[in-house]
Amino acid sequence: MPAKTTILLRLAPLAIPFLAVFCGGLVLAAAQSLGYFSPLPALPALSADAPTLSGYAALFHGLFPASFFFTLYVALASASLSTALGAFMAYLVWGLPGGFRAAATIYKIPLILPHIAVAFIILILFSQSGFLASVGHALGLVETPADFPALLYSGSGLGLIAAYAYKGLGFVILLAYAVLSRLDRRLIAAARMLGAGPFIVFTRIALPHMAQALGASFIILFLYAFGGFDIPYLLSESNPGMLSILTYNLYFNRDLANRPEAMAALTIMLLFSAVFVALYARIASRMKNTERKL
Amino acid sequence: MFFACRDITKSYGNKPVLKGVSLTVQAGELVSVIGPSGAGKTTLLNILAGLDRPDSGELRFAVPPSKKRPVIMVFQDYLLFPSMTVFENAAFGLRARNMKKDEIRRRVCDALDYFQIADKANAYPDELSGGQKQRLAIARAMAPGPSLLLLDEPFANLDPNLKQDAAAFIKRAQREFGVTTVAVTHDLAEAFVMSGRIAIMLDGALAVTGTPEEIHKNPGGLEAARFLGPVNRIPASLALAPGPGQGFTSGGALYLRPQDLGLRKDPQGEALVQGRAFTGRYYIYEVALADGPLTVHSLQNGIVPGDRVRLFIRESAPAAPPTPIKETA
Amino acid sequence: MTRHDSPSLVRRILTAAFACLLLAACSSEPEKSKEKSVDNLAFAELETMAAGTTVRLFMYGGMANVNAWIDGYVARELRDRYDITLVRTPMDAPAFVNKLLTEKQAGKKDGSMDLLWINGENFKNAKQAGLLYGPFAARLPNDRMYVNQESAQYDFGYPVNGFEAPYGRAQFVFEYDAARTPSPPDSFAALAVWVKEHPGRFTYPQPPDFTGSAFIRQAFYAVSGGYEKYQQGFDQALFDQNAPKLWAYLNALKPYLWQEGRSYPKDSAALDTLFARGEVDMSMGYHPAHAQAKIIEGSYPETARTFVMKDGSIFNTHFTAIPFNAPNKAGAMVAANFLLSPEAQLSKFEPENWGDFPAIDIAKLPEEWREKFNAVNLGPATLSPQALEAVAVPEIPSEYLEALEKGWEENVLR
Amino acid sequence: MRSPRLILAAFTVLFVLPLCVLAGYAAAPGWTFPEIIPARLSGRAFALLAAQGPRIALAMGGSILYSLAAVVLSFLLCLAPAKLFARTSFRGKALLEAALLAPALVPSMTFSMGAHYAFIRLGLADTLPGVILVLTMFSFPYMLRALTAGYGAFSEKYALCAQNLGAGPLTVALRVELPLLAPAAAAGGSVVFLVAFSEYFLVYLIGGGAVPSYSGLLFPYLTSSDRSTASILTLLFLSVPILLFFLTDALLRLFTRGSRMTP
Repeated sequence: MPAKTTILLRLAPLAIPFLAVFCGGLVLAAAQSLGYFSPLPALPALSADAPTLSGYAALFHGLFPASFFFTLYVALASASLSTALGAFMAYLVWGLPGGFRAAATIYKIPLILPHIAVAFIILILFSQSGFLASVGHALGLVETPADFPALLYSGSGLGLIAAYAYKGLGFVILLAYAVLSRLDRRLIAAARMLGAGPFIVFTRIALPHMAQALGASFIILFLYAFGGFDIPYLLSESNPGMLSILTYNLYFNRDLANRPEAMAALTIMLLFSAVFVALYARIASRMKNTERKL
Repeated sequence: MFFACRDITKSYGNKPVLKGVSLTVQAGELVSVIGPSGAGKTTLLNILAGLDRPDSGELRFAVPPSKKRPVIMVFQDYLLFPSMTVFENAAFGLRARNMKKDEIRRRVCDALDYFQIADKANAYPDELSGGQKQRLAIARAMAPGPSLLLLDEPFANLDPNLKQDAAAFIKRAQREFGVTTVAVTHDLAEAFVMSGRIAIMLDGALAVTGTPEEIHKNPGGLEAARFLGPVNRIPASLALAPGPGQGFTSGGALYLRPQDLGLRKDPQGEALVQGRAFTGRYYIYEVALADGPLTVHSLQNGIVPGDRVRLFIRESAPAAPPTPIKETA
Repeated sequence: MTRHDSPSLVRRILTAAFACLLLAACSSEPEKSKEKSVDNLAFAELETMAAGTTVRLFMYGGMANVNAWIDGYVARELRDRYDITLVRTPMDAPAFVNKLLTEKQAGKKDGSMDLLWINGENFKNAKQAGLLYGPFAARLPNDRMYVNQESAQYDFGYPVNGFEAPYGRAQFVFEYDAARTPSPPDSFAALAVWVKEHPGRFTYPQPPDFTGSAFIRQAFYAVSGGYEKYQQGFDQALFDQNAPKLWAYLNALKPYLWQEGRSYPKDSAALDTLFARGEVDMSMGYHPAHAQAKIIEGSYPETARTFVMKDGSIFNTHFTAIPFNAPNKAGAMVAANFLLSPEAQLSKFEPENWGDFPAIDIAKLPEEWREKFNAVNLGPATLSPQALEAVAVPEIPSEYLEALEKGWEENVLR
Repeated sequence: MRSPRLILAAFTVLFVLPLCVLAGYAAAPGWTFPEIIPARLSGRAFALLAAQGPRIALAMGGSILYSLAAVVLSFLLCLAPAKLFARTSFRGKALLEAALLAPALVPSMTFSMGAHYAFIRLGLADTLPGVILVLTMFSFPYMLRALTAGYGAFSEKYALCAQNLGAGPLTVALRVELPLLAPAAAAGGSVVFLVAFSEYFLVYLIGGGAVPSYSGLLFPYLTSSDRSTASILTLLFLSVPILLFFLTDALLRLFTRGSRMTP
């Protein structure tokens, strides 16, 4: 084992900015949630030298609790959808003959689209007067925009879920395919010879092989959806809305007395996410280096 | 003397790896250190290369290594730089010495010629065969003119049918360039072909040192003998006909090479053959004796399970053990 | 490293973390402002000083035609006339006010914004927190010559005091498609009836969006008997007495709104999109010529028109202001002055450019300019200045505005 | 369902069709329900694109600049720690690795809004270095991960071997380890670039509009009712990562000079 000083010295280039900017940012956010560093020292409630929990208290009387559970639901639903579909599609890609497999790399398109563009695409496809409604009209299913099911802004979060799921799909396929490409194809042949059908082959051989990678990507996608800002900015429901928008409005669109409340929301989001980061680290540490992207 | 090491010890954590190794090598010699994996061979090599330091003991060179007269090691997996061509790989050590371009070109071309990879000069390492890779690795190590060349398991990454050729090639090249060389390997046959002298290393210490012939005749101990090939251990309870060749005894037991132990069909024989397998070179018989089972390695054929046999010592057997045998496990 | 060393490693890291933190949060004297004082310079001197500088204009960025006008006409003219480079940065007004506040709190004397497009509660917040430079409006020649000082005295009931210079005038209008809705409602009472007859075809942007907030203010006037009583500053008792009428009105509409009132468009652009695409039958905006601009842009049908409520249609003036820490105050004043010039105001008035109403008093202009303004064809979708004038009512003081926005969230959204 | 053609068709609908719809909007601002194919084409968005050319180019240039800088900075910061993680084990390593993943996983709003205050005090807010720093802090875990994997993919003996052949530390680093690390660095760099290039919120917050950024230019259009301009700018956005992908591939080929090492 190298000496302690050697370790610290080698870590320093990364550790110093990490501590100063990242950890520093977190601590400053937490400090502001307790009323320190307030931008408006004139406000008596906030100028106190002693920490105040009023920001947290205000959160629990406001829109926060409903928002929290709604955000949780959107993040869980979209990550599950991406992971399930992505695993299946990666398996399909893996089974394709060479030339087709090369063509199937179009699955990387959502990967390079920024979140906000994905939100925009969902908007133009799924709104009640969108492209799919027009397709429905051509098929004689939809007469007026109102006949098209209200997927966006209906309070159901479906638009958000669709956008996050679509954005995550490419990611899951990429990771799952990387793992699958290490799966010995003869295992499938062996299973087929032993009488397994396609469903059994997928669920008993391919899925267990991908399980860790899928678990890891699920957590990554869940956390992105939980804390992301861009997609909700375009697609968020009004009430309950996504946490990031709630926070953004508290921070930017309200007066400064709300700053501790905004920071309290951010701090709670952080603490909640940290649990999942730990979980991710546990899963990922058991994976091969080459099979992780993060 | 080219270099001498005395009583070198080395531990990693609480695990002693070298337990007092002494070895003297003369200039221009090719010495192979052979032994099973985990015996400490590579550690010894790393210490000779200056990549590792001994915990205690002394390593002395007649002329201390310098950048001009370096110690260069050829690693087991060659470690050819994948992003450089064959030529650039071979030139690496020369460039590191800021040699003139023309001089580098001349010396590298000569080396590639000698090592029969001149036609691959512009190829990349992953385009070479196993044998070519090894020759390039040696050429690269030879180019800066090392005073001492170290070969770490030179045959480990070669096809079995290439190993003998490689051994002969290394021997010829070493003679030609006259560079003092120490190799560590667990490939016995190749080490015997290649080396002027052999040292057997067991469990962190050198068991015996000598020319291939000396070692073969007199492995210096049971474990070294076992490392060189199968040995039959005949318990003292089984009295074999003593003859001119007696095998060597230790604590009453008798030790014989397969070629020195015969089996003869005899209905009154003390052993009942229960199983037989052929290894390609000798037979392995499972026999039952009065006081238990015994595995016998022998060149004798024509015996089948169910036969009752008598064991005997062939005349080729050595007269007496060369050194007292320490019997362990 | 041995086992018992590790706590000390952790301790070291923590110590380092807090050292860095303290360094970042507490240290660093605010940098000295490099700028020379511009407070006592004559305008001609300001022009000299501004030559060769860059002016950074921060403004709402969601209207492509406005962006194009600023980046095209205004930037070109400022460069040709004053050798000023104009850089437009899209940012919502609450965001840049917030940014300024944080900068002020952190003691940053050298800012990154020179000129802001601002009004209403954003102006009030900025002014109260001492974020604005001024007074400067009276130093602009065009302000002195062409602006009707009386009409630019208040911004949402808050005294301007020269801390912002007028820039354009806007009035609240509703937009509809004459082909789809032959006779739109003409009052808030009629609107309630219409909405119930056409479920799902009406909505308004979610306050605190600027437009959505303006809509509920108008409704507040309408359901509580006019604007006059609110103009004397905030009165909590009056608010408590009348606000429930507004909540009742809006909650009665709610089940018949788009998405049954579960969601609201997040801003006027989102509402415009719904209207343009036929998902709702009405849009609204704080720009009388907006519908015409959208027709020209190709987003709205040719048959799009605007209407106003006879209960009153609020108007306001929008302004430009200069941050306290603007690095180029001279350039900012020159630009603000140019925006008030008859040329710029006329260009802005043209519906194909923007269609924003002039902030200057046409009557104060020379004859030839008056004719030019009168000759502007506002297009069929825009109501005549006279029709707008007839129903114009002033904005509410911004304390009411904040109370209404907060109340809406608690009483209508939930 | 097992037919490759059918699978590929499904993929095309899922992944390419949305881009076609974007192209449709780009060419037809008035495209609306119930037309499946736009009825009237218009070059308006293209004209706007041409008129805004310099502005778009500036924003694009700014984005590319700070994204590339984030790639370089994250590479430099992660080099030594990645080697440490790949080559040695020490107590607390697992915890440290997990902590260093966090910036990419926890909501970036938390640390950035907190750090905003410190950035203003340090004079980093509204500056290019500030944006580069905050983007690097957000995206370095991808680089760290890639480089750790990269160091793990080749034996540390390469350096030993080169040193044994007489090379100095600089030669070892530049001529031996760097080419071996190049594929991993390129892989990590691509992700960092993509993350930085796509990021809107952090650039908006820390750049404060003073740092030209393509996402900052695009965002208001995406939220406006002008779908035509938004579509065309989105398509333009996509071209950068795609070009980057080919460029990286070519550079990598050149850099590792034909060696068939792949990440």
